[in-house]
Amino acid sequence: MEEVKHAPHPNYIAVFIALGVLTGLELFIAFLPWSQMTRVLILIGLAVWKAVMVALYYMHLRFEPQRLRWLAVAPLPLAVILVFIVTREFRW
Amino acid sequence: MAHAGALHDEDVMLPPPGREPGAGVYNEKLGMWVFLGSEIMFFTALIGTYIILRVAHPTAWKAPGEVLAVPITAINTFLLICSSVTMVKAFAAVQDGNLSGLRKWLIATVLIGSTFVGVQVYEYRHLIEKGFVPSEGLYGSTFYTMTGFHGFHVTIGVICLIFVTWRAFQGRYSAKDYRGVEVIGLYWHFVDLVWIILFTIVYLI
Amino acid sequence: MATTIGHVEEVTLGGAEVHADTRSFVRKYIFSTDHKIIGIQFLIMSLIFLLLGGVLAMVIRWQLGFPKQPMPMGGVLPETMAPGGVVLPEFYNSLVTMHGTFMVFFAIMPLLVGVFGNYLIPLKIGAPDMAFPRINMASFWIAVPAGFLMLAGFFVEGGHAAAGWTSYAPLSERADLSGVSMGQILWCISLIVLGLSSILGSFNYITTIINMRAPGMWWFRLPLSIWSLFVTAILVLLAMPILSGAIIMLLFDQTIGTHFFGPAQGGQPLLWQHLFWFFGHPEVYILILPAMGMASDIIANGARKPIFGYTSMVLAILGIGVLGWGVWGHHMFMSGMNPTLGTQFMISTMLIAVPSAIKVFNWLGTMWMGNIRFHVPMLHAMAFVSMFTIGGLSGIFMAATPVDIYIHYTYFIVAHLHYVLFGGSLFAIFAAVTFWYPKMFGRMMSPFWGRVHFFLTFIFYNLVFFPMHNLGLHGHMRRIYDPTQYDFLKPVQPINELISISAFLLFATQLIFAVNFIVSWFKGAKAPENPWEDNGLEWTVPSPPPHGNFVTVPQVYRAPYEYSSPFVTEDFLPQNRELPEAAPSAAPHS
Amino acid sequence: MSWLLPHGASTFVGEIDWLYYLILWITGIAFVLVQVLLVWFMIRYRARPGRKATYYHGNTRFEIIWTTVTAVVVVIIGVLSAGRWNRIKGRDKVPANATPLVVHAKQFEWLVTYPGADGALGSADDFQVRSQLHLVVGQPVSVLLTSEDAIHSFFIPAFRIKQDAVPGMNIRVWFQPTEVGEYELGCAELCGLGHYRMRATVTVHSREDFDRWARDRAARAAN
Repeated sequence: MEEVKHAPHPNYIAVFIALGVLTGLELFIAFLPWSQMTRVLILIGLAVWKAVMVALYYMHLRFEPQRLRWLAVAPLPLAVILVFIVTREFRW
Repeated sequence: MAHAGALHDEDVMLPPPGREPGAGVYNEKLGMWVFLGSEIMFFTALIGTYIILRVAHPTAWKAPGEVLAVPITAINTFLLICSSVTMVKAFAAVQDGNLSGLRKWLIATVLIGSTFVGVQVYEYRHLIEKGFVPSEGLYGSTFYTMTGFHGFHVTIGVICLIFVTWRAFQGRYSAKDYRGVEVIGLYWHFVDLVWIILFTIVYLI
Repeated sequence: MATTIGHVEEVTLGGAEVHADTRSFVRKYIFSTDHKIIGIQFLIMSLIFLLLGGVLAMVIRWQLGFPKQPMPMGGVLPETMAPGGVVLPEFYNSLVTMHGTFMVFFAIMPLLVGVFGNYLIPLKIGAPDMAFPRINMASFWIAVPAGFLMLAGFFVEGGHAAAGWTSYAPLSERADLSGVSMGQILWCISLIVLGLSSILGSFNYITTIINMRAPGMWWFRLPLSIWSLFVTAILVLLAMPILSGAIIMLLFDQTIGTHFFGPAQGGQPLLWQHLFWFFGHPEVYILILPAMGMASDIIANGARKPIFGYTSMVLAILGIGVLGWGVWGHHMFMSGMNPTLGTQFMISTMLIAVPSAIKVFNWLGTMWMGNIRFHVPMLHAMAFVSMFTIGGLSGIFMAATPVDIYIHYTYFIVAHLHYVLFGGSLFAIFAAVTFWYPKMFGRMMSPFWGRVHFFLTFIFYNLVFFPMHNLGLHGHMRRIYDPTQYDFLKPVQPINELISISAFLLFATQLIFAVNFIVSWFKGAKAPENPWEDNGLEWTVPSPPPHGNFVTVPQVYRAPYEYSSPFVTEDFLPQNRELPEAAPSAAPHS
Repeated sequence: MSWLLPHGASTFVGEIDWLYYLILWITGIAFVLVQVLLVWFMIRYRARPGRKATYYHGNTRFEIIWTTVTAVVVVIIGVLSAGRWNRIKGRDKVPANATPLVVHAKQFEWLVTYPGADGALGSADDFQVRSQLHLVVGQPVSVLLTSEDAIHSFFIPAFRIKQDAVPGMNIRVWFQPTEVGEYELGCAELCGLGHYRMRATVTVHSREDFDRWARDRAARAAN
């Protein structure tokens, strides 16, 4: 067994900087005089982007076996189903 | 955390030896990911409720910054991102066998994480003094429930991190066995990830 | 009994010696991390709750059969529940609520998932224990305080929760509507704690099954009991937190004045129902899937024949596990839900009938051309098939939304759910308990009293629940304290009396089981290693198995249901028995 | 003990009862099929010494057949249900000439608001009656269901109609009685300790009888 048996570390600091910059961008966009819908869509898009970066690099999902990646995202469709269907209860 | 009947010279960072191929990772990591699936559903209940109620009653919410203090929370968000990078640095350090680096980065993570909780408590007190309480309509109900349970998760995370740090000082982790560090790291980053979503949808929308 | 050959014999002989057990009594039997002990602990706890739930049901049946008459032995109840032995309406609502809560959360669910999940998974996949034995122990010792919290509700001011086991808001969140405050809060806290226990248990099961299968135990060689427990654990893992989240919000509504489900400031009563049933429908499958899986094991064993259509059985389990997430709205057809959503939920509900039907036909196919042994577990398993069929078919009436308009909230539903939960799950539990009892306790249960218990249960069970369909068709609402209030229900009151008397007899019959269970523990005949001549890995180790289960990791050579194989003289062929080169070791399974 | 539905008296009876009997036939056949096979196999294939079961793992063609047949049958039931469901509960299906009523559920009674002589709600001649529903035979009614406190469920077994009354929601339900007579309205959803006695009488009148009753009531309300 060798001492270092893992892949070289990804550039964690670069991810950190990207997260910081995106957060700043979000703060900026939130107070722009655009329509509510535009802001909401952009902000959620940015949040998801940040979340995906955390999952891929900090939780190193990118370097895990395919099976584990599937397992990690498996609950997400359920969340979507619940929210999507119940929302239609009140807006239709 | 050795399994009963496990061999002594096994590589603990690999799946249990002599078994059918499973997820391809060791048990504790697989277990944490499965557990995080459960956590996703828990936050789905809370965040989903928020989305559904907000779609049903859009007028019950105030514009960003009107009630909630965005600047202080923005700083807090930045703190949590910092704690994630220190956590991942601790993980990288132990992978490289750099044990003093591990201890240093873990302590940093504990400190930043505790600060996050402290700032949140301060924010709550401030809001309650202003009269924004959990019984303040749908806005207060969803705000306190979501951020409160996130804060609860951060607190649990800090307690676990203190435990891991203590074990790091005992020399329980090495480049050959850093399961505890990796697993608590996964939990910590997940909590960070949830905050990324919460910060956007609670404070900025 | 047929002789066991070489390989098996060696493994079991070594067993007891290698794992000489030096643990203290407390570590061995109380705070044990051994999955087998934890399984037995869950068994005892949930059987006690099953009995308690049964007692509550008897009080309910007394009131329905003989409204407002003093109940025999009712004098022991305090004035706040039943003055002079006459049940009060507020106590009746608590009874209905707690019967449901105890049976669903503290009896059937732990019996299936806690007991057999724990006991069978490591043994059947050839693992020494769970992946996380200490978390497994925590799972049990978190469930115990949850049980005590739930019991405590009976002794607090205002009585126990009385909003139904579904706790529909706003009745459940406002003490001025239900008359209950502390009981309802305890109900919430108890279920949050229990949810944590279930989640800890299930992620342990999932990890164990994924990562710790013995060599050769491919996915498509897993016994169906393990497949169903695997899918069940996934459902628990993902559904339970939804319930916890919803109950936390309900608790906040009750205690700190939030507004999630109360309409006063924009909360949505229907949101509670959506969240509850988004958990609740997977929960329905949590309560039946393990029963199906274990019944499959036992039916193949009883029929001495490979299970018919193993692959389609697995696909049906997976299909239920996936489709089960998209049908929750059928509990809410009358709730004021968007009617278009109602149509969609109706179609998805119809479709989920298909995998269940596949399973019934496959069980019949398994018995076809078999050589059926009528041991007590097999009797219960066949009753399971028969009763589950009725429960499944009566579900179609409710799935058809127009018919549901009439029978929703009536005794037709009560009949349906008891045919699934009692006729389905509980018969399968009786089958499983009698089947694995020798492995758990090292002794056989009395087959004579087992048969007596089975036949009486089968008769009285049907006398209790079958007429409930007819009550429902007459329009009899559920959860009403006194049916004679309604003129249109007066003609069917004799049916209520018949049901009540049968229910008392059904309850009395269960005492036979209880006595058989306890007496056999101490006095039963010593169980051999493999009393039912089964193929599972658990039957290749001594009864009860030693700590650590297997001396050497078993090598699996074939699918789990190779009964009556032409390659051996006996009519069974354990999964880990190595055959000479000439015989094909991997028998086909499709 | 009967598998027939009790006598009904609204236009929904035909639709719902027909579907019920269809499903009763289908499930009845399936029920008999399964139970007979089960008992037959138990007798025919009981264990006998010296005999071995057939080593047989299944048959894909059988699997396909019974999966398809079941799926087709349930989808047909689903399609038959969908049309009826929409005709009964569809929100745009309330007849235009229906008499409007408000039924306000509260623990533990039904408050019925009648439109009075002008046939429109919200006017001065509206009047309220507690726990009595009076209807005209052959005249569709459109009930606006509201609730004061808990969730209640408006259930008239003879009319085959049921609908929850949810606080904070206004839910419309319609039906058309077809026979003069006395019926009962019950609460079908647990709503508190008086749930079991949350009952109202339903009286279906001829047009003349109803008008007489309504005049009488309106006069009493005015005093």
